Amino acid sequence: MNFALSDEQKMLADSAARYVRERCDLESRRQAAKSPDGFSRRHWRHFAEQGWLALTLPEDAGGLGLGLADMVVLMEELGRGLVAEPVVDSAILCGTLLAEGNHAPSRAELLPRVASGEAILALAHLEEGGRAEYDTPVAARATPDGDRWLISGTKHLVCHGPAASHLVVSAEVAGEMGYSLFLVEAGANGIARDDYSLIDGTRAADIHFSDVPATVRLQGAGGAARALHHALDRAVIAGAAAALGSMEAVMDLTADYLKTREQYGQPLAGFQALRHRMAEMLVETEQARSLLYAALAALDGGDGEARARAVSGVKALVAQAGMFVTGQGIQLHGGIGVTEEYAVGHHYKALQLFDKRFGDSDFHLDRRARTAPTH
Amino acid sequence: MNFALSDEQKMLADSAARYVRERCDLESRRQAAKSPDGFSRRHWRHFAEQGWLALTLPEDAGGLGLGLADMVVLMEELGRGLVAEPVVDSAILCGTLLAEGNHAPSRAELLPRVASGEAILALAHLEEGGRAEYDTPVAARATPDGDRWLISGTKHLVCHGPAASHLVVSAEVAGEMGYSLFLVEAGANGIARDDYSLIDGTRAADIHFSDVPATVRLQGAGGAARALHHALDRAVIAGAAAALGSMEAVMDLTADYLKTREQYGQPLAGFQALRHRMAEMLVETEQARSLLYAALAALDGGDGEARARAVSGVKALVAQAGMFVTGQGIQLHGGIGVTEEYAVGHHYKALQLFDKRFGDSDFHLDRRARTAPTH
Amino acid sequence: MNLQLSPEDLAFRDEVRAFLREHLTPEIVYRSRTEVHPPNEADRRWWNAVLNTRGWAAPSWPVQHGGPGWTPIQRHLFEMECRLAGAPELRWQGLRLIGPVICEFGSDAQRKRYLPTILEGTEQWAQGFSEPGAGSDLASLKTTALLAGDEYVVNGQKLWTTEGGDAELGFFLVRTDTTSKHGGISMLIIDMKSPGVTVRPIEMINGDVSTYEVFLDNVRVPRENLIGEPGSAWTQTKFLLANERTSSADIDKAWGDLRRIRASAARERKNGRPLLEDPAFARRLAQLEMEVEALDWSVLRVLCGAPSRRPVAAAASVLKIKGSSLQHQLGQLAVDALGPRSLRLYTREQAFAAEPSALWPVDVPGARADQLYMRACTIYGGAMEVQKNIIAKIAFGLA
Amino acid sequence: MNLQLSPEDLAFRDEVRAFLREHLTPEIVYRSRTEVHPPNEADRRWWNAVLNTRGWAAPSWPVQHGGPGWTPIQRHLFEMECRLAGAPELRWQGLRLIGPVICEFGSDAQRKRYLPTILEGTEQWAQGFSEPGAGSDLASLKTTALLAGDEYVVNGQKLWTTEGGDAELGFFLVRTDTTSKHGGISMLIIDMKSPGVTVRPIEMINGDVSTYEVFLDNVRVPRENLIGEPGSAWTQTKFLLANERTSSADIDKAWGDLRRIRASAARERKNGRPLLEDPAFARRLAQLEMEVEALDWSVLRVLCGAPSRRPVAAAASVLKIKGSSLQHQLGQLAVDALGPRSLRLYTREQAFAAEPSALWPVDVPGARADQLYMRACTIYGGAMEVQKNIIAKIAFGLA
Repeated sequence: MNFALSDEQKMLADSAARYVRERCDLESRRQAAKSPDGFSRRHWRHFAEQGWLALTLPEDAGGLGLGLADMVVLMEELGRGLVAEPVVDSAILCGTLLAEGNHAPSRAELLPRVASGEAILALAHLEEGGRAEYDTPVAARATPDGDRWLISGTKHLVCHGPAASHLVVSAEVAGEMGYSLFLVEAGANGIARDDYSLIDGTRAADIHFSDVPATVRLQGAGGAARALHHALDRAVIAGAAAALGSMEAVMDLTADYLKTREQYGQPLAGFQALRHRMAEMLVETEQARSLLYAALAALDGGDGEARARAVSGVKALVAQAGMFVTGQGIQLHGGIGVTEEYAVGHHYKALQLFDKRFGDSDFHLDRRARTAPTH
Repeated sequence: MNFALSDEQKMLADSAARYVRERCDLESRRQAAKSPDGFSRRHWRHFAEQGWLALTLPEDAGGLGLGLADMVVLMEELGRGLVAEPVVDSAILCGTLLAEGNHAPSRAELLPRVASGEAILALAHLEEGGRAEYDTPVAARATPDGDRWLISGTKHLVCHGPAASHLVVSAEVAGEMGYSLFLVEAGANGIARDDYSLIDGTRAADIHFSDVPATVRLQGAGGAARALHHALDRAVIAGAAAALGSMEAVMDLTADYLKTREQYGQPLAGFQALRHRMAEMLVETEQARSLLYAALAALDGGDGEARARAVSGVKALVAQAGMFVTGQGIQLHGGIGVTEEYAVGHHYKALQLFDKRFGDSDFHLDRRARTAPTH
Repeated sequence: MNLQLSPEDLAFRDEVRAFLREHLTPEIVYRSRTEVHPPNEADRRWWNAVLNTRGWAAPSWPVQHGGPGWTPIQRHLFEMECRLAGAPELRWQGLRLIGPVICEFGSDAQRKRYLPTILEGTEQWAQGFSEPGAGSDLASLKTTALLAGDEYVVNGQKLWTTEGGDAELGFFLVRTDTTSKHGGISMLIIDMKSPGVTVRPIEMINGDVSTYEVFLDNVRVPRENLIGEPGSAWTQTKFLLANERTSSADIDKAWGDLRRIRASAARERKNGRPLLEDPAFARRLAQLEMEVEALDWSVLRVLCGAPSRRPVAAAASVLKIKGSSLQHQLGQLAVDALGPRSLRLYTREQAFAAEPSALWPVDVPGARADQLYMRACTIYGGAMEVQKNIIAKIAFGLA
Repeated sequence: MNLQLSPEDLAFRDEVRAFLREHLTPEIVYRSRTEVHPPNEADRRWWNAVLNTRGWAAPSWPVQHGGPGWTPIQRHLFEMECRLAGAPELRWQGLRLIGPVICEFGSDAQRKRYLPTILEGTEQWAQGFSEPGAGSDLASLKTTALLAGDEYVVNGQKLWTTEGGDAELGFFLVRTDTTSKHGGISMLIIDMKSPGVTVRPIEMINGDVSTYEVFLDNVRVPRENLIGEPGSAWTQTKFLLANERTSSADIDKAWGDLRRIRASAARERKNGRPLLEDPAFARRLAQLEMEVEALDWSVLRVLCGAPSRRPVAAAASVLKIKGSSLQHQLGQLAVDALGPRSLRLYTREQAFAAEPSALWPVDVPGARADQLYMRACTIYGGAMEVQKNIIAKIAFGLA
């Protein structure tokens, strides 16, 4: 057992850390959040050039074929910089669905464009009444029409839907049990969007499909749910790594603040209650990091149940720990912590987002409780 | 609305406080816990002489006919002194059942003896598989036999069963829906006991009934559960008041300790983290006290649902707050807090007992959740 | 001991309820219930006028200055009924903070000049207490007001001036004597349109602007705008805080939040059943309701002057600590009940204008903005940590 | 990065499992699983001897002194398998505390005299560090050992000497130089049967005696019983603690507790179904299992020397804080699962002798005594508050 980063991982971490340090200042992050896409096209191009979007995509389709551990190393650094770009949604979540889908031509044609950042993929799956991507009801319908399908229905909270070039859409084909996953172009006829912003500036949309033609079925009813769960699990791990980056950033910011800011004639660091809070923040962060390692181990070696167990554990624990750490970061900063003008509040919102995407803590605790324990 | 104590309540509180201060030192409490009864007969006689056992019993049966608010005033002071005597079990819980029971002769004969402390009543109700007195399964059977019944079955965790002169026993009469409540003498033929100690020194017993004759049915199947719930609700309020006394005692002990004990060259009170803990303890204690007032108001004026709601709220909140306050009292005392030689650990155990008797917090939260909210 | 509301109080409550039923419109109630900060300005000005017509605008003022003469319990009942009915929350700065101070400490001229427009809601006030270097720690205030002839010349910078953007008047803590470290602090009324006053909006974590930075650059203020004697601001500030001893519990807001959360949870579905019936959610909600009810009774105890072994100022800090931590928990439970759709951020304008739909029901707009905004409530008005210091000191003598 | 156990480690674990299956009897396993403190003395002496026959009694010792030469991961696997299989917990004082110190710092004569009987389990040790005035704060130790000829004369009082009642030998921190405030502390081996040594049992919150007060009244100790140079105890103590960096996580106990809780909850019934299926209970259990698994990986990270931005000593305090607070939570969950029957207190003897019945199933005796006893775990070995001070200082430079 060995936790040390490989030389390649160290280089990856260093280059990401450098970019974040030099280019991802808060001001540019705030501007990106107010831009039409909700993220920075400049950063996005840089990510693509560095191969960060290609990282875990298969080598036979323009990817680098690296593993989840490498992705975790990258995502933690990006999380420190409050990454707003659709790395998780496009390259990991939908990238996995496309890479492991049953449609070779679209895989060969589109995946390299995902890796190059030219194409942006978004998942259109959640619907009214759904609280988690893992178990949302799917009322959307796909009607066979010659060698294609016509999709109708309304999808909810499609993250990065406004900027997406392609959508992965779930819909049920009449007579089949369970939904299939289709790939459609975002500009296809019959698509109408209501766009809005999420709390971190991410643009999302409700998307109405009205007989939208689809020629690519990535997964049929037999395998779609399993494939989607697998892709979601990977997205959870990536998001958890970014969340961990946020937690580390908040601890650094807060420790610095306590050392420099004075109150009642002494630095805030002179107050034991505040120092102890920092200690508690580290304790929770270390717990979160450890369970992320556990999940990497389970995804590497374990069976399906062990994987679900590990991923759900990470989802719940990182969200809880992260909301605690970033919330206390706000508290220790005092007033400036609750403004848009200071990074700590942005990290807090990033964690609130992580908590609610891909199933909340209650969902994942329940999912974990249904699995057999480790010992 | 007026929260001030009446002159009579002030006198009651003062005399109880004085007795606790002068006579209920920890050493005598520890000796009592190791005595065969698990409590002090000397204290018990004093309680009776002062009229404390008679407090809420009806005036027409040797009682003083006072209200729950008076009882709360008394119990808080007794709780400060770690009362081990069966005030709640005999005078309040079983006293209420007897006073409000349907059997006038036993009421007239026995209640004055409860008030004088000569008789000690215990509730024999919980059975195997039961987790709360409110909803335990009752497998015990009462078989009509002329003008009496023969009771058979096994009762679990009968608190003060070893010292009791009489037992209030639940048992189902064949052909009736639900249990009845019977009064039997503790020395009756067919009774066998397994005695043991609880964590605070209280003696309890598993009691096996084998065709034990009973001539007094306090409540029939139609009213027993309702009557018992009412009596349990009163016992919960009394226990909560004692718990509040424990919390106040622990705060006093701990504040004194922090002022006198030195570490790293300064009094413990010099450490902000410890001072803040004390503040948190007060916050939770005040919450508990407030909800106790709410329950007194509801029991005085509200309907059945409002009463259940209020009592269950008190049970859950006082237990939570009390375990926190007394647990932190231990922590702030350090090593001596976890010994039998110091009062704070005894208060902690009193709260653990309160938490588990008469239904735990989960039971009462569920019970409360089933009622309509106040606003 | 008598823990029931008196017949008079019950009749009073009925009277308030009838009044609220008569005057509030569904549109106004909708906007109030979004809980967006700050509330819609037109609504609150209108409601201020409506209440003033009835003599109810300033419950905490003495009768001779326009107060209704209510008991503390009646004030509490009034505020609770207003909140539950969805009445707009009036601006605090004039009616609840500076108004009572002017009643108590102001000159006759000040009372005549300022009190009527506060009652009518036609002049709005801003509070200038905190500074960049002095949040919870007022002793290190730096803003100076030095006498030059008949005017004070004010220089300095204030922070966290809530709703300072459209206020006509402000009350500021300033140092009129720079020789003393702890004394020399005075309360000064400043016309916000005076030359040298600059107001900078601060964008908050929820994307809205509710608080401002105020720069004071050689602002000339007439000497008669000082309240009371120079250097007496400490007394006035203590009075102001004591006057609002129970309001930091935010108890009426908490009850309103619980209603909204129950409505969300009754509609949301989990595992094919209403979320409200999910046993773990139900228990979490019951736990919070229980805590809110306890806090409510803590407020009543303070209002009724219930006996206590500890000073009432400790009770005020207890209310603040529990009230603000419950606000955190209620905010989180509200967004948890809504699930992922709580991630959508509505600006104030979007929330006020939102049309409820199946995807975006009526309880969604505002829930997240409120949750985020309320992260500030453990910081403003004396941070959590300061309140704990206070309790340890005055309740237990630990310092 | 490679997060899987190696084939060698897996084979090692199988070997340990086979050994445990072969040697443990149901009676011994029953007594171990009560979790009563301290464990049955006969059982642990027997088990010590069994392990020693195999060369496994002292996993943390160097090979040349009788250790098995395992990697840190193997030691961890061994301890986990022992706990899960219900092996008696060996006494720490000799095998895990003083043994390694004698190996590292002791003279050849000391090694020869003391190590064999520790390995065999035939001589038991007591630790004398804390004093009435010095719990977490060792700098204020008062016990003195002054040289008189070839003997030290020891005077003082020690507290919290765990299992000191039947120990043959003790290692004590004493002041051999009373002129220096921070230096001058030495580690001294004392024969517990020496004249002047008095041992007073301390009754703990669970009614059992597991720790003692030791009075040292002109106790004469041969000079050669000092370990290393006079005044070098600080180095030895640091070594002793670093050696046990991960053990305060109590991770093997935590996994064992979870098993016991699951068994209780599978039998107990709530609302007509197993408590284990009560959604709120299931979630609470899942939450704790998740925390325990995370802590387990935190232990693995330290054992494997995983890279970290912060000093490893901070990681040790993190393990201690989380491990001990989980012990509190596990203890409470265990008694909560049992409901009111957790109120019965079993003394050690009653617990060891209990005959399981329908009313009192096998998982009841010991659960409460353990829960109560473990309230001490956030206090001993450096209280929670001290650990937080350490973290703030060494992880963040805050002091």
